[in-house]
Amino acid sequence: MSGHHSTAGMDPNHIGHAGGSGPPSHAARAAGSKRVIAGYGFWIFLLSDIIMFAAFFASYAVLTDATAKGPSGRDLFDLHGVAWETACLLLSSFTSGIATIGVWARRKSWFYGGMAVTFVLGATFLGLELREFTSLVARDAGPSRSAFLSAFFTLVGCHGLHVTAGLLWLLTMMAQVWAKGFRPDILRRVLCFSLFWHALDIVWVALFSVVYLMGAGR
Amino acid sequence: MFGKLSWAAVPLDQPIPMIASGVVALGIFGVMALVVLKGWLPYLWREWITSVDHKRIGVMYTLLAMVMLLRGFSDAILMRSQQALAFQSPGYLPPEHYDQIFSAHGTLMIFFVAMPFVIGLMNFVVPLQLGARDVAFPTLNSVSFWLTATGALLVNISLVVGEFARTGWLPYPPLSEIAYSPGVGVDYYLWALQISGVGTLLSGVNLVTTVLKIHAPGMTYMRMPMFCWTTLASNLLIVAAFPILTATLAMLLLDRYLGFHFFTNEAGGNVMMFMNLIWAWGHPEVYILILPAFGIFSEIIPTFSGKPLFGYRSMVAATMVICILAFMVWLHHFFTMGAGADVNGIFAVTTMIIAVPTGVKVFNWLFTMFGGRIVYSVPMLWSLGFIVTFVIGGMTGVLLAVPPADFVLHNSLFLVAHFHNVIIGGVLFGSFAGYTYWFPKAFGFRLHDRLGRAAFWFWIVGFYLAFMPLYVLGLMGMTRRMQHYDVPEWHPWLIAAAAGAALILCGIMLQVAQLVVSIRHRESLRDETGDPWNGRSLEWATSSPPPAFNFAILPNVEGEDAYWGIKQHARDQAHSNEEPEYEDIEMPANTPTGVICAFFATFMGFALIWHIWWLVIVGGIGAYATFVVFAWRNETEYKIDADEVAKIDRAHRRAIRAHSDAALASS
Amino acid sequence: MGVSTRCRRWAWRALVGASPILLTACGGVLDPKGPIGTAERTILIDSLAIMLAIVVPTLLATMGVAWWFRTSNTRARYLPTWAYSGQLELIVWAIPLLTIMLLGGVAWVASHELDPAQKLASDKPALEIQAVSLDWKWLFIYPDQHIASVNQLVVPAGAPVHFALTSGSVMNAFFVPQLGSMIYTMNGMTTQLNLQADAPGHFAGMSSHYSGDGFSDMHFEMRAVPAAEFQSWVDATRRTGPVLDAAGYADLAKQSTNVKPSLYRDIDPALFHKIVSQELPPGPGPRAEQ
Amino acid sequence: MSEHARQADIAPGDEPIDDREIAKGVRGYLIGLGLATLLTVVSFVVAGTGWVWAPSIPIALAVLAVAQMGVHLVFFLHITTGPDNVNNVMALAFGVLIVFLVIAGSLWIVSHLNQNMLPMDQIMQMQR
Ligand code: HEA
Ligand code: HEA
Ligand code: CUA
Ligand SMILES: [Cu+2]
Repeated sequence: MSGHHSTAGMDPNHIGHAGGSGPPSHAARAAGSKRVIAGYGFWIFLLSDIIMFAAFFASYAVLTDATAKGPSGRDLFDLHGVAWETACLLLSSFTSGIATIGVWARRKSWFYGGMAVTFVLGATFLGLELREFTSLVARDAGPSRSAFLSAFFTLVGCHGLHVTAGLLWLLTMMAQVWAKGFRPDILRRVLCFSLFWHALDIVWVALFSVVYLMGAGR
Repeated sequence: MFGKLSWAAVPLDQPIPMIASGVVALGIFGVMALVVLKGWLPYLWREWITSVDHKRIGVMYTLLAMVMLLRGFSDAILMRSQQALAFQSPGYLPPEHYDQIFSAHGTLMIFFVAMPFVIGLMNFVVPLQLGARDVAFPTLNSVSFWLTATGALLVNISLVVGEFARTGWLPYPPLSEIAYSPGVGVDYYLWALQISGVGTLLSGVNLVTTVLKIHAPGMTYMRMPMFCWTTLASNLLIVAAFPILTATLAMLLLDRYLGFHFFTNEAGGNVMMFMNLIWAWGHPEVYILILPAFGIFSEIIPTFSGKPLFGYRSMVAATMVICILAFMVWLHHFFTMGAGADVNGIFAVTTMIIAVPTGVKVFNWLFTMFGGRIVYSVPMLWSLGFIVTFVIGGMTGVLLAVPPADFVLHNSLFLVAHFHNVIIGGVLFGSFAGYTYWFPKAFGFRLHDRLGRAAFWFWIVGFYLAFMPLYVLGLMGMTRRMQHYDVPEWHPWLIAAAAGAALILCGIMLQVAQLVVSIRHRESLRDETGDPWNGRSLEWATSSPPPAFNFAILPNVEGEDAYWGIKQHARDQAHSNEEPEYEDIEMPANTPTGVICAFFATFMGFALIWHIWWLVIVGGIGAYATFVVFAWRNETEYKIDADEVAKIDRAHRRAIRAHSDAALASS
Repeated sequence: MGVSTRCRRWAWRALVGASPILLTACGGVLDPKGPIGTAERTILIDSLAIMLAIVVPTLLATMGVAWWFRTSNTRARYLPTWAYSGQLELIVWAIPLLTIMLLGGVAWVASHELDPAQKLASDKPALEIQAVSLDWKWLFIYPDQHIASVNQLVVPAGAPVHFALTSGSVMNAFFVPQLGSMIYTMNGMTTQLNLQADAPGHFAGMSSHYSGDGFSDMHFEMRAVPAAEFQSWVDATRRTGPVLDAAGYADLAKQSTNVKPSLYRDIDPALFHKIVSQELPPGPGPRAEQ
Repeated sequence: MSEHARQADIAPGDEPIDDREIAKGVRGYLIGLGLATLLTVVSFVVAGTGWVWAPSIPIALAVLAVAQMGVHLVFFLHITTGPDNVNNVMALAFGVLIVFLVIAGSLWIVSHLNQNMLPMDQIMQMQR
């Protein structure tokens, strides 16, 4: 039975051994380590999160002019506050990097220090954002004033909620490292946390550019 | 204390929902009583509810889908009989019920039947086909499942407490805004979908990671079975599309709960943005459903034709092309909004282009059968029924993609016929095919053959009788969602459609009977070898049902159709029986995290719907606490000793040897 | 439209032969009574014919192959490893691609030709109608005649009609199957539609977008009448019925079902503008009744 | 699974083990911080002063934002074009494509709709 024979070792499309899109060997494609798997999974989750922001961005972009005769971005945005918020978040991205280095080097002091400063900076950012929101509401420019303001509060507030969640996570991670040390599963979570935190900073770049800087300029 | 909730929310004065929910409640209570009295609870808790095994979770997903299918079908029967009766008369369902019924039917069928069915099958099969021990994140998998179940539970609670949405399966504002839908119906819809949406998203992340990162040695991307590819594509779509749904529904929630103005008539709200965003999710959603079905057929047709899948590379390419194109066509759901000729024209063309990769798939299945030795098993019958039915449904889809044709067919029963044609002929037939095909793998015995055949024939005849008349009605100008009508020409066609639904009912009853009879006769239907169909991919290389760790030794893959290759090799060399060296295997430990999470999510969802704020806070804290407790565990894995592995594997090898000896002796 | 007339004739014959019921059943989109509807029916059937030309052979081939290669047929050749062929692969991609290029061309041209906002060519002036969907009835305003009607629409046959449409509450769609093209109505926005009835007749019209509990009764009768008769209908209307002003509109905007047709002798000329600009607020929804 | 673990793939956000030197790591983050700060400052200057031709400001801001996101990806998230990063980059590309399709598509569609649905009086004005 020649049929049997040819199926055995060969593959009929003559592609099996070429290995498709490039990775040079079976080895490269073999099961990755748990760290790679966890990091990759979280990466995919982050992409989905960014797409959620994209939907809010799209609504904001469509609704910027729907001010219902109320105030527009130009009337409302205070770029000084935004500059401070940006500074906080950018620095916190750096300090969370330092915490990551602390993990590689197994230096708890670097880790705790980096995380603590990150927390303070993140909390300051949140405080500034809350101050902005309350002052807007006080000036009768709350989210139910117009579609534009609904979109603004939702987009910026969604980022703020993410930062809040990040802070909660940060504290939990510090507590875990304190209680359990640098255990592999905990290190995986720290990796995911730092991905999360950096991603929030990237979203903020889009936010301050599109919402505040472009909005204030109109 | 209880927000908007009071006794008035229970519709005691309305017999139909009360009786229906009474029956359901009695059923649930009966099952629970049985479980407790028989002392099965500890077993269920240990082996199923807290299980993180992808096979168990897959089975629970499909079970959820089937139960919800019954509920969705009872809605369908109600609609069909109402429309058969409501000619120049109000029928027996007043509008406020009828409107809830089609909304609930669409919602349940898409989110709690079709989605869990395909996700369940992917969960069960894909790790086995990849030669893996489990999915990438087993605990997350359990959380995903239980959150989906929470959503389904909330939709069904709405039957008894309060009401369901009356706004269709996609709640278009401003009708769904608080001004026009002040009741809790839309809130039930929104929270049920938000909660189950999180589950779906997480399971998308999980399966994408699994397919891309976890394989047996040698299982390169271009050696993965087609089903793994379509799983990848479908889950990439989940990951990319569901966040859009979450965002859109969140905006509607903000409008309803906090007086925002995204989609209201007032203060600059823009309803068109809702349509735009919901379809930017909604169109990819239909390919999320159909792609796994395509994958299932790509497994079944080669198996029962006795040859490899034709044009594997084209199939992979077509799958990925569909995956990308899915995001470029969404406007075809609102051609009639008036965006203008250029916009309509572009989206018409992108929509039609999808017919090309789909056509490639159809032709490749055809060539797979060409030159085969086709065994007319039940899964193969479903597959053939699928090809014929789906091609017709796809064709009417392309017709709807021609804007001037859509200008007269949009929102008509022609459209309703189109999508039942592709969803039932595609997704549902695919799920049934996969269910019959992999059932022996999951439970160790086959499904009864004759009853399966009978069910298939009732289904397919019933389907054509129930839905072909809708094409005609659509051309006659009948719109969808009509509670009554007074056009005499429509009446006979609607009666025919009701008769079709009755035939489908027979098909369903035969399927239920098939399940019962098969369980009764499981000894005679036993699958000894783990390979009842002479399969080609790795799931057939292990025993049925597979051990918790799937494979004693991860198989070494040396080509496409991995198990086929292994079998041929073994036959050529006659040496399948050398025993490998067994090693200890670490498997993730069971955990109740998922079900506890869902417990809090249920209360939180319910509390949000009824504005019981303290309960919302309790639920939120509970969910967070669950995660922290989970994260604090020290023992996350348990070890299976090499001896134990060897014992299980030797039994399987003995069974295969006995079987091949018997085959030799008889030939 | 790029399709040979032979093809069209073939499709016609097939359709006429296969289902006479479809065509004799009046009132549907296959029985159009105006230029738009006729063009749309033609496009519908042309597109269907193009697709059937490939779909029917596909279906026959599927069934044929499946039957011929059954296990019990010993005459069928078994090719257990045949899984790739470059030529076939090419054909498999090319056939649907070419079909879609043809069909896509049809769709592109047709969506420009039949854009609902496009004015109809005619030597007669277009009648202007402002349509407002309400919960759950249709209000038609004749701005040049200064009259209005509810749930009935009278137009002169043979002359184009230009509709400006909006909604006084939730979304709906205006649709007269025998005349063609439906279009959405939305609050705060105006959509455009151009239709024409070629000969006098009665046509069923409806909302074709679900809008709530009273939706099933939200249909209206459209009558196309000879020009002279139209004029006398307008004159008669001017002499009877109430006047539609802001207060009357507020009343009308409340939810009601199964509304009988009625007429208004005179209107506030800015009424439509006030509805679109939301100077007159959108309908109150169910709350108003409690 | 772990028997087959290979380091050929790398988790997003990670750096290869052999690159993990404290000084090198800190240097990387410092460069990132410097570049990002520079770009941020330029953005604020562009928006807040009259130095740039006004109509081009949004484009300039968009370009600067993209550049800064790139800086973050490279220096903070360690996304590279190396073979160990193929999967990470592919996933990112897919995400960016979808983000682009959703935002650009929505803007294009809704702007056309809005254009076609101006209130009646504005259309009249345009026709006259
Ligand atoms: C997955 C999607 C799905 C499925 C499977 C179905 C199945 C059916 N639908 Fe569906 N339908 C929708 C999705 C679906 N529908 C949607 C989205 C809408 C739009 C809602 C809206 O307007 O907003 C709709 C609307 C809709 C209408 C409303 C039309 C209108 O607007 O006027 C009607 C009318 O009769 C109808 C009928 C039916 C019927 C008779 C079936 C039958 O084919 C039912 C088939 C029965 C089953 C699928 C269950 C049977 C199987 C089992 C129980 C298995 C049992 C066990 C084992 C396998 C062991 N549907
Ligand atoms: C699984 C679900 C599923 C699938 C697979 C599809 C597949 C397709 N659908 Fe469908 N669709 C729905 C589910 C689905 N749809 C639902 C639920 C709705 C309504 C929602 C609502 O309003 O409630 C809908 C509505 C819908 C509309 C909107 C109509 C309207 O609202 O007015 C349109 C318009 O373009 C459309 C088009 C298509 C096309 C072109 C395909 C294509 O993918 C089909 C491609 C397949 C083929 C063409 C057949 C095989 C090909 C060949 C044999 C090759 C040769 C053929 C040619 C060259 C033509 N669909
Ligand atoms: Cu919808 Cu304008
Ligand atoms: Cu679609």
